This record gives sequence, C-alpha cells and structure tokens, in this order.
Amino acid sequence: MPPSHLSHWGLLITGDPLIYGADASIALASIAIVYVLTKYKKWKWLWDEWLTTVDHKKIGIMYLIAAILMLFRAGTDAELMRTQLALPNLHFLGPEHYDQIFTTHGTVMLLFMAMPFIFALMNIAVPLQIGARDVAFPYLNAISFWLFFFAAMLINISFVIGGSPDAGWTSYAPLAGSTFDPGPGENFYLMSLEITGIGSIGTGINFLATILKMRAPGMSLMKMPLFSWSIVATSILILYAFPALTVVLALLLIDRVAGAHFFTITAGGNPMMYINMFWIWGHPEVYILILPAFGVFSEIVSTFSRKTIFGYKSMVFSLLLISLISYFVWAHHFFTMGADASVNSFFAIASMLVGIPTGVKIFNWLFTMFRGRIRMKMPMLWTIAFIPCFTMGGMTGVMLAAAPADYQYHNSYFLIAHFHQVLIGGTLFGMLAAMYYWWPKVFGFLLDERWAKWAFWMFNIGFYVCFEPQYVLGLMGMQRRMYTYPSGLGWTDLNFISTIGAFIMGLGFIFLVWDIIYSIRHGERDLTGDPWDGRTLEWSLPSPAPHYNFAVIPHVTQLDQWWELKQQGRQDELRPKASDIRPIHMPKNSGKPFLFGLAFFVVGVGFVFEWYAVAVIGFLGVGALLLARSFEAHPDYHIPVDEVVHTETALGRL
Amino acid sequence: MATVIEHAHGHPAHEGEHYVPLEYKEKDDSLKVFGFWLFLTQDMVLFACLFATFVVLRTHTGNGPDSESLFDVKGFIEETFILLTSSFTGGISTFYMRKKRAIGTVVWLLITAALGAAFVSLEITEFLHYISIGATMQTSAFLSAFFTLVGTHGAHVSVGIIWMLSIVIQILRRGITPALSRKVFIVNLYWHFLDVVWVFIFTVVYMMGVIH
Amino acid sequence: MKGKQQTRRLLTYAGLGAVATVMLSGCGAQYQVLDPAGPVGQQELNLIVASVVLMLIVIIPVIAILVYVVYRYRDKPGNTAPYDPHFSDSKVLEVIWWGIPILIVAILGTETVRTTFQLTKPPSNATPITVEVTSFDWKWLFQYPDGHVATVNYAYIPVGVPVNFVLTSDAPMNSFWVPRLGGQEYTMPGMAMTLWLQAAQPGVYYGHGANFTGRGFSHTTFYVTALSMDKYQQWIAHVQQSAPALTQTDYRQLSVPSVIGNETFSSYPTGSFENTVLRDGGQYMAESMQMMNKLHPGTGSGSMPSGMTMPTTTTTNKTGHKKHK
Amino acid sequence: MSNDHDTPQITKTFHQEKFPWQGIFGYILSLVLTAFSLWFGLAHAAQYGVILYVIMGLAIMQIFVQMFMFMHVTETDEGFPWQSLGLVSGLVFVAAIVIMSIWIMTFGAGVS
Ligand code: HEA
Ligand code: HEA
Ligand code: CUA
Ligand SMILES: [Cu+2]
Repeated sequence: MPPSHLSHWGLLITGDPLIYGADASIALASIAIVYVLTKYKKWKWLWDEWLTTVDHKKIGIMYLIAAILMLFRAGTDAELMRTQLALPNLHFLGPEHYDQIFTTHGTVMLLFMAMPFIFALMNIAVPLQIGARDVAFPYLNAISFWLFFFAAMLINISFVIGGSPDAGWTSYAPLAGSTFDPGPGENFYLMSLEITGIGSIGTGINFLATILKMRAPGMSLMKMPLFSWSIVATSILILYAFPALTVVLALLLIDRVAGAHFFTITAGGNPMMYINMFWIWGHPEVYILILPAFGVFSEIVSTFSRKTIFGYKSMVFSLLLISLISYFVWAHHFFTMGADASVNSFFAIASMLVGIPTGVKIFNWLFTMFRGRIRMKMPMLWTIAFIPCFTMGGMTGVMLAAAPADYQYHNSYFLIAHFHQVLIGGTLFGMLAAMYYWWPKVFGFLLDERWAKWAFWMFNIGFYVCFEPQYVLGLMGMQRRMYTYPSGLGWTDLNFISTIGAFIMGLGFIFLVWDIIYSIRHGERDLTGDPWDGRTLEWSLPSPAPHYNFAVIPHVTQLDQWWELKQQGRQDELRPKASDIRPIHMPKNSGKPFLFGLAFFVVGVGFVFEWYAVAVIGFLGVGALLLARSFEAHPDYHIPVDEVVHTETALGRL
Repeated sequence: MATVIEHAHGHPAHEGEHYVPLEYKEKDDSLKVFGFWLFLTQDMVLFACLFATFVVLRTHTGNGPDSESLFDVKGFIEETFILLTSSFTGGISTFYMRKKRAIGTVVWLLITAALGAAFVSLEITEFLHYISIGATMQTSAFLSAFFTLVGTHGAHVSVGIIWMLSIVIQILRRGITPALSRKVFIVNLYWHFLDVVWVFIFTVVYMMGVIH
Repeated sequence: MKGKQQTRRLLTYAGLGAVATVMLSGCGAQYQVLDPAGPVGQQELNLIVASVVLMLIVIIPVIAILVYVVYRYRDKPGNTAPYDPHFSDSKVLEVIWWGIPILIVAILGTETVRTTFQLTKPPSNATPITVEVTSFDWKWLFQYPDGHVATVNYAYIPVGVPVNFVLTSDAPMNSFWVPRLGGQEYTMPGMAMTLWLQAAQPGVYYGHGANFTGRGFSHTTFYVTALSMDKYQQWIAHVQQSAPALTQTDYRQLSVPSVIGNETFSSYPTGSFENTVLRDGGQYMAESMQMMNKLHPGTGSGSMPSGMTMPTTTTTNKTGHKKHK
Repeated sequence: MSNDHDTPQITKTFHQEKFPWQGIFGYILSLVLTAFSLWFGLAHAAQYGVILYVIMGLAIMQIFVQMFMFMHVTETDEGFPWQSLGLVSGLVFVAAIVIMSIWIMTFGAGVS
C-alpha cells in the first residue's frame, strides 16, 4: 500500500527556512566539491587512491575525517539545543525541530562520530602494533567502511529530504511506530543504523580474527600492547551485542512498513520488548565506546611516563571482565518500568560491579605515572584531564545504578550530565588523545602544541561549565527532551550557565580544527618515525608507514619490544635486512566495496520512502556484487623483492 | 609453493608432518574459515533475539488463531527430517572435498541443495496456506513473530542454496583448489548451523506450539 | 601551565564540595529531589546521600593521588623524585584497589536491595487510598475509585496516608514523576503498575511526565495537592456535587493528542480504567494484573471490577480457527 | 619464517577418515533425538513442564551433534581453537538474552 503521506514532490518542499538553508548549503558544497575535483583532474586519483583502497591505513584516515566532520555536525546540533534552552519559554526552535535535533545529535554522536573514530584508531594502530601487514580481511574492511559511509549519508540527508527522525536516539516504540510517527523520518533512523550496524559487525569479526590469528611471531597474547587488547574486548562486545540492534531495528521497521505487531499497542504487540532488546545492544554499546579509550590511555600513560604499564595482567583481566559484566546490566536503563524487585536488584548490583574493574584500571594508570617521568605533551594532557572527569562520571553512574535512587534521576538532566561526563570525559577525550598520539604516524607531521592547548583548555573548562550544572538541574526536577521550560521553577540560571559552557566547548572545537589546518602547513615533520620515544612496534616504522607496513615481519620476545630494544641500543634489530626480504602478498584494490555501500544505500532509500522497487534493485545489486566477488579468481598480487628493497632504501632503512 | 611468499595476512602456510586438510593449507583460507566461525557466533545471537521475541509474544494472539489451531504436525515433521538429512548430505560433501574428489563433492552438494529447495518449497506452501486463511503477519503479534523467525531461517536457507550452486559451478570450472575447498567447508558450516537453528524452531515454535 | 592545572583541580574540588553541601544540608523546595515531602522520597534521598558519601571516599583519593603524582613525577630538569621504569607490579596495591571498591559496592548494594524491596510495599500502615492514573497525549487523567470522581492534570491526596497510584497509558508510554513525593514509574499501555507514594505534609507538589512522548511532551505538567484527610473528603464530596460527569465522549476527547488545562468530573464510566488496560493489551499481562489485584487492600471498589477475572494467556482468543489439515 | 611461535601449539586436530563414519553416526543420532522429542511431546508422555525441559534438553544435545559430528568445531591449523571458546561463550550470552528477557518481561511472576 503506497503511503499517502509521501508525495514525490513534497519531500523537498517543507516551507522551513532552516531546511531551505541546509538544502542550499548542501547543494553548494556538492557543486564546489565536484568543481574542484574536475578542475584539478582529481577524479581518477580519488577513485584509485581512496574509493577503491583496501589499505587499512587509508581506511583509517577516511574514518577519521568522517568522524571529525560528524563531530562538527552533531556539535552544531548541540549548540542549537543549548541556545534554545538558554532561557525559559524561548521560541528559537519549535518542538518539531528540537525533537529532531536532539535525536540526530545523540544518534550521530554515538553511531557516526564515536564509532568511526574508534574504527579509525583500530585501523590505524592495530595491524602496526601487532606486526601485521594488514587486517585479516582487507576487502571486508573496505566494505565495512563504505557501509558506514553511506549510512552516514542517509541520516544526514534526512534533514533536508523528508524530515529527520524525532523519537530520540533510543527511538522507543510505540512512539516511533507508524501510528504515532508517520513519515519517513524514523525510517531514516532505522535504515541508517541497520546499515552501519552491519558494517560494525564486519569490523568486529575482522579485528578479532586479525588479533587472534595474525600477531607477529613471538607476540603471545600476554605480550600484546594494551590498545590491541582493548580492541579484542571491544570486538567481542560488538560480536555479541550488535546482532540485537540488527534485530530490534528490523522488527520496528517491519512494524512500520509492513504493518506487523511486534511493538504496537494493538493486536498483542509488546512495546516493552523493544525497550528490552534495544538495551541488550545499547548498554554493551556504551562500553564498546569506552574500552578503546581505555586502551589508548594505557598506551599513552606508559609512553609519556617512560614507564612500563602498571599491573599489565590485571589490566587485561579487567578489560575482559568489564566486557563480560557489561552484558548483564542492560535493564538498568529501565529500572522504572516496574519490573520485579528481584530483577531491579540483580541488575543494580551487576551494574555497580562494573565499577570495580574500571577502578582497577584507574589506579593502575595512576601508579604507572608514579615513579615515572611525565611529559606533558598533548596526548598526555588529555589523559590527565580524563582521569578526574571520567571518575566523576563513573561515580554518578554508580549512583544511577542504585535502582531506587534512579527512580529520582531517571530521564532527568542528572542522567544527561552522567552520560556526557563519561562520553566526553571518557570516550571523546580518549579519541582526541589518540588523535594527537598517532597523528604523526599517519600523516608524517605533528600537530602544533600551541593551538592544541587552546583547544584543550576551552574544551575542558567549557565541559565543566556546561555539564556540572546539569546534575543540579536534574535534582531540581528538569526532565530531558523538553524543548522549553517555564520560568519560576528555578531552572533558568543553571541552564544559562550550561549554555555558556556549550559555547566555550564550541570555541574549543574551532581551535582544534584550526590546529589541524595550521599544522598541515606549519607542523613539525616527523623524520624519525618515533616522535614520542614510543614503546610498541608501530614506532619502529617510518612515518607514514609503507603500504605493506613491515618489509620483514619482526620477531617479538617481550612487551614493549621497541622500547626495550632502544634501551639496549639494539633498535637496528627491527630494521629489515635485504637478504630477508621476500615477495609480499597483498590484496588488490577493488571498486566493489564502494559499490556495495552504494547498493545498500539504494536499499535504504527504498525502505525509507517505501519505494519497494528501489529496494529490490538495491538488493539485486548486493547479490550481484557478492556473486561477482565469489567468482573472482585472483583478488591479490605480490610485490616483488626489488620493489620492496627499493622502497626501503628510499626510506633509508636499508 | 615453490618460493616462500609472505602474506599480508600473516605468515606463510606451513606444511606439518600431520595431515592438514586443503582448506587449511593457505593462511588466507584458514583465516577465512575462522572468520566465518565468528560470523556464525553473531548469527547465533541474532537468532537468539528473534527467539526471545517469539517466546515473549507467542501467546499474544490478538484476534487471530493461536499456534495450536494453526500448525500442521505432519508438515513440520516433514520439513524437519528433510533438513536433518540435508545436513548429513552436506557433511558428506565435505568428506569428499577433503579427499579432493570433485565429482563426489559436486554430487553431494547438489543433493544437499535439492533437499534445501524441497524444504523451502514446503515452507512457502505452509506460509501461503496460513495467509490464505487470513493468518498473516499483520494479524497478531504472535504471527508477526512467527513469520519473522521462521522466515529469517528460510531466507538463510535460500541464500545457502544459491551459494552452493555458485560453488558447484566454480568446482566444475576449476576443480578442487584450496580456495574452493575452503568455500565448500564454509558453506557446509553455514548449512549445519541452519540445521541447529531449525532444531530450535522445531522445538520452541512447533512442538511447544502444539503441546498444551 | 602547571599552575592552571592546579587551579582547575581546585575548582573541581570546590564544585564538588558545593554539590555535597547542597545535598547534605537539605535545601530549598526548588531542589525538589533533595527536599522530599514524604517517606518514599525520604528513603530515596537517604540512599542518594549514602551513595554520595561512598563515592566521595573514592573520588577524593583518586584526585589527590593524581595531583600529587603528576606534580611530583613531572619531567622537568632537576626533578629529584625517584625514577623506576620497571616498577609495574605490587600485590599489596592490587589487593587494596580490588578490595576497597568491592567493599563499597557490597555496602551500597545491600542498601540498594533493601530499599528496592521496601519501596514495593506501602510506606506506612495507615489505610491506603487508590488513585488510577492514565497518561494521554499530552495530559493526565486521575480517577478516584473511592469517590468515583476524576480530574485532569491535577490530583488531590490526603496527607499521611499511603497512596497507591495505579499507572497506565492510553498513548505512547510516559513516566509518572512527582519529585518531592518520590521517584517515578513508567505508565505503559496495557499495563497496570503500582507506585506507592505518601505526603508527610500538606502542600502543592510539581509533577511531570518524564518519558518523552513527542511534540507536546514539554507540557505534560500536573500538580499534586496534599491536604488533610478531612479536607480531602470534603473536596471529594464537593466535586461529586458540583462537577459534570465524565462521559464516553469526553473520554474519547481526552485521547486526542492535545494540551489542555485542568478539568474536574463528578463521575466516570465504571471500569473505564480496566477497559483501557485491557484494550491496549492488558490481557497478556495476567501476572501483573493479578499481583496488582492482590496488592489492593480493601478500598471498596478496588481496581478490578467485581466478577471480572483475568483471562489466563492460554485461553484467550481462539476465534474459531479450525485446526487445518 | 617458520612457525616459531612461543604460544604452545595446542592442537593440530585434523584427522582423516576412510569412510564418513562420523557423519553417518551424527545423522543417526540427529534422527533418533528428533524422533524421541516428537514422541515424547506429542504423546504427552509427561506434564507440560517436564516435556518442555526434556525437549529443550534434546534440542541442546542436537547442537553438540552438529558441532562435533559435522562442523569439526575443535579443528585449528595452529594455536588454540578460538572458535570453540567463541561458540561456548556465545551460547552463554544467548541463554542470557533469552532467559533474562523472559524474566524481565514476566512482571512480578516471581513474587506471587
Ligand atoms: C562511555 C559511555 C558510558 C560509560 C562508560 C558508562 C558507565 C556507567 N554507567 Fe552509564 N550511561 C551512558 C553511557 C555510559 N555509561 C549513556 C549514554 C546513558 C544514557 C542513555 C540514554 O538514556 O540516552 C547511560 C545511562 C546509565 C544508566 C541509566 C540511568 C537511567 O536511565 O535512569 C545507569 C544506571 O545504572 C548507568 C550506570 C553506569 C555505570 C554503573 C557505569 C560504570 O561503568 C562506571 C564505572 C566507573 C567508575 C565507577 C569510576 C572509576 C572507578 C573507581 C575509581 C573505583 C571505585 C569504584 C567504586 C567504589 C564503585 N548509566
Ligand atoms: C559522544 C557523544 C556525545 C557528545 C560528544 C555530546 C556533546 C554535547 N552534547 Fe550531547 N547527547 C548525546 C551524546 C553526546 N553529546 C546523546 C546520546 C544524547 C541523548 C539524545 C537523546 O535524548 O535522544 C545527548 C543529549 C544532549 C542534551 C539533552 C537534550 C535533551 O534531552 O533535551 C544536551 C543538552 O544540553 C546536550 C548537549 C551537548 C553539548 C553542549 C555537547 C558539546 O560537547 C558539543 C561540543 C560542540 C562541538 C564539538 C562542535 C561545535 C560546533 C561548532 C563550533 C559550530 C558552531 C555553530 C553554531 C554555534 C551554530 N546533549
Ligand atoms: Cu511494561 Cu508490561
Ligand atoms: Cu547502561
């Protein structure tokens, strides 16, 4: 049945100046990009070097760029929300807009900013750290990226075509069902998350296989850098949690487009099952977001304190313990559903238990610094800022986990403050620390410290100004997701302060971007490949690393191999010897992953607007690409010895 | 292999004194087998969610029929035995593949695919029948969950059939290469996995649906 | 720069101290959660205070150690602090930082479980009253089985008496929250859930929907007024005489999404609450319905219409579909 | 580069059969288990609750039949057969999802 609310022409004509503005700016930006690419004859370069690449380092760069763009997009949403909330009874944004904006803010921040940021780091660092030439499945890796990319396109065009989703990043049924929320907005949410979710599962499989099966000889699991360990824990969580997202979104989509009754009020549907299943994914998801940051901090603390990480074994153990427990706490997101007291008790205690291994990590970091020599470079600065911020956020998490207390915090600004404190103080700080840390390895130059410090201080001060007042607002009874509030409840002052903080953070972000632009021209070149006096294998390579990474795969005998060798003056042992070089087996570039993403995009558009013919075309494309790949006989090639020798000589390593 | 080639994906395949099946000879292939195991674990969780949904909604019949009045015992017994048999025949094709016997592999794969097709057609008939008596996905939560769970399994089986046929064509063209032996092994892993899922559909959906 | 960092630390301390003081000193009514007006809110506040104290036991040392270590071991020419690049293992320390948090979680966990179970019971022994609450888009309907009166967007309750709020929704789920009386609970279609609250002193208490329900969500405010039992009964009697009846038509009008003001009704169609619950899927929630029924101490009508038994799930709705062969 | 991992070589678990005994045995087992489940359930050989446990138990046994007789779950070319661990932990999570979801969704059934 063709939905009557969707006319082909109505999609673009909304009568809203904000949206016309967005329409126009997107059109202009697209024209500008096409123009530049054509003028400088860069199309072929774009295709050959980027769109068809299967090199984990390049894929990492693409993820990184996307993540920063999405931080800007969702950050702008945040500034708009804070502007609307600065004073009571404002009409800067109406409820329709506000609802769309907080929904896309949350969704984009988590799924299209934090996730790709993490994938960027995984791609950039893991193979280099474990002494591998690429990931286990480079072709799948490219597919994962393009699925993410096209899913991000899908959610971002929703604002200009057809309307954004507006039921929150949690999108609870039945509010998000077709009865209460007709139109394509929710479909955009469902399809884009579905598509990027499939990509994420691919990434989880890929990195688990990479790390378990492709470590350099000698690198037993207990000699592996902690960042790689954190990716093991993350990948396990992805593997066991994301299928729940796939299912719950699919079921809601089926409800919406096919009129089924999983989560409807009528015909026996059960909306609570949506909530339940959403959080089966949703809770592990927030640990998927934090564990890689933990890995990053472990690397940085050790490097910049010039000291072995404290309690390596309990660091590993606590990572695994966190990922295990975090699978048994999901119901703490709906303590107030009135489930049995024993249910609430169980999930409350399980949630508090997560704090124990997390605390162990905090103390191990502190004691890594103890008796070290702490260098205050940007990565370390973000790490030091992380510790108090995240600890406080984690503590308020434990307070939320006390079920009866949560009856008073739930869905209030107390909760908003909690999760921003862990998401920003934990995940985002971690991602930024990692960006400064691995930037020279990826691009061959360092980011300038001066501007970076401005960004750092603005962002930090802004953070506390913005979010600490929100705890109090929560206790004063202010609910989340209100587009406006009355005066007279005493909420005005704190909201105003919070808004000021948000703008200070925005300034911080501007400095951050400026720092990158500035450093591209003026940044210090990294000629040694080891600007931080690093400890792990990636710092034994030139910056940027050659595309086969290691001319000769290193043998590993201990944790922090590179650092220990340097201490003993034996760093030459990690340089290749001409006689050891063999032809190197590499995967060929391929355009199919890109087309694969495109085909899924077509499927997505088909479902969003309920144009089933389009969806079928997309599916046929997916099937055709799968078969074409299956019949492909030689998807790889060998780099001859000469070429490797040549490259290494040019790099001065032979 | 004549020259030692270092792989992007790990170290060269090593020849042990022990017997190593063809699909494990090349590092790339053994990695893919492992990757596929990981895929199966996530698929397992996916089905678990569908099962959880079904169990929660199985009595939510709205104005529609309940399972007892709907299910046809003989029908699902047939489906079950066909699928169990196909799992066995798939296993035999792996056996021949490991013996590098192309024809045996192809024949048993074809038998497996044929049984799969028989299974799918029975299922489609069953679905069409339900729809003809007005028991559709739109009727009740129970039926939404039923069609989705069973249908997802059926869709998996259908994909498996196409996949097997594509492998048969490739074997006929190239014989049993390491890459193809890996594909045979993987498609059969997939197939056995679907058999396990069906055993649970058989138990949780059909058996529990007709016993009171 | 180091100076700045310390300043920031200090500021953090100050902020934290401020929050703690505010929390412990029982402040003005605008700090709703911190100024409970009844035993339920009080119990929850006790748990909150306990958790804050327990958390401070950890936060303060963590920040203190951080400041000390960063200052002492910074890389600066002439720093004489010991440098030991391989100091990376200490059984004693590990036991301490596994042990203390375990202890804290044990304490907080025990308190949590105790309070959780306690809050499922009436907060005092006085004879309770029942108020049936239905959330609509975007308004609240209160029905009083006692006097058979109904109100929209405001409620009156007697002081010192446990109130059994029975919650449901005839729209996407919302959450019923009166911060000064106590914590919230979801109102869900097809469910009848119990929330016990009690006011210790007369007053007008702010309440609001706490779960997002779409465009009108920001306007789902209501007020709960607590007054003495006498006045409460007078109010009921007054409403019975002066207000119009809530008809089926009015009821349907309520379910149309809209934002409206207060309304008062002298009566409502019998069984309308139960019918709402059943219509939206309550038949599948037999367990909770029965439990709720049991929890109803004799308040006359109770919430189940007499003679109505909950259908058990296995016998519902066989609409004549024949076993097909 | 040969295989000089210091991780202990736990297994090289492949073994070769002359005749597919394992498969045939597995097939027979799966038929027997299914037949028993059918008989036990449809003949109402016990109370509803007991039947549930028995047929679920039989289904779980079938997992192991497929895994060991057909899927070669313990095989690996080097190191540890991680997939076995993955599957076992996967089963734990699967059980958690299903059982705890039902627990959460049956409100209050535990108290009364
Ligand atoms: C990076 C993301 C992240 C992280 C790491 C966490 C970490 C934690 N979270 Fe948070 N949480 C979110 C993101 C995150 N959360 C989000 C996004 C939501 C809201 C979603 C929404 O509704 O939109 C949420 C909501 C949320 C709720 C639901 C509240 C509600 O809806 O009413 C709860 C309740 O239990 C909770 C608890 C916790 C706990 C116990 C931890 C713990 O893991 C914290 C552990 C850390 C520490 C405890 C600090 C360090 C420890 C020590 C120094 C040792 C000493 C420790 C003890 C004595 C315990 N979180
Ligand atoms: C990693 C995740 C993440 C991050 C980093 C952030 C960052 C921020 N968030 Fe967000 N937030 C969420 C995840 C995140 N948030 C989630 C999941 C929700 C819940 C959504 C839901 O309810 O469904 C939420 C909800 C949420 C709310 C509650 C809305 C409501 O319930 O009504 C608020 C309100 O203050 C808020 C504010 C902010 C601010 C000020 C920032 C700042 O840190 C942003 C900093 C700014 C930038 C980095 C970019 C700056 C932009 C520019 C420089 C451009 C300037 C342009 C203009 C001023 C027009 N967020
Ligand atoms: Cu919530 Cu039933
Ligand atoms: Cu959580």
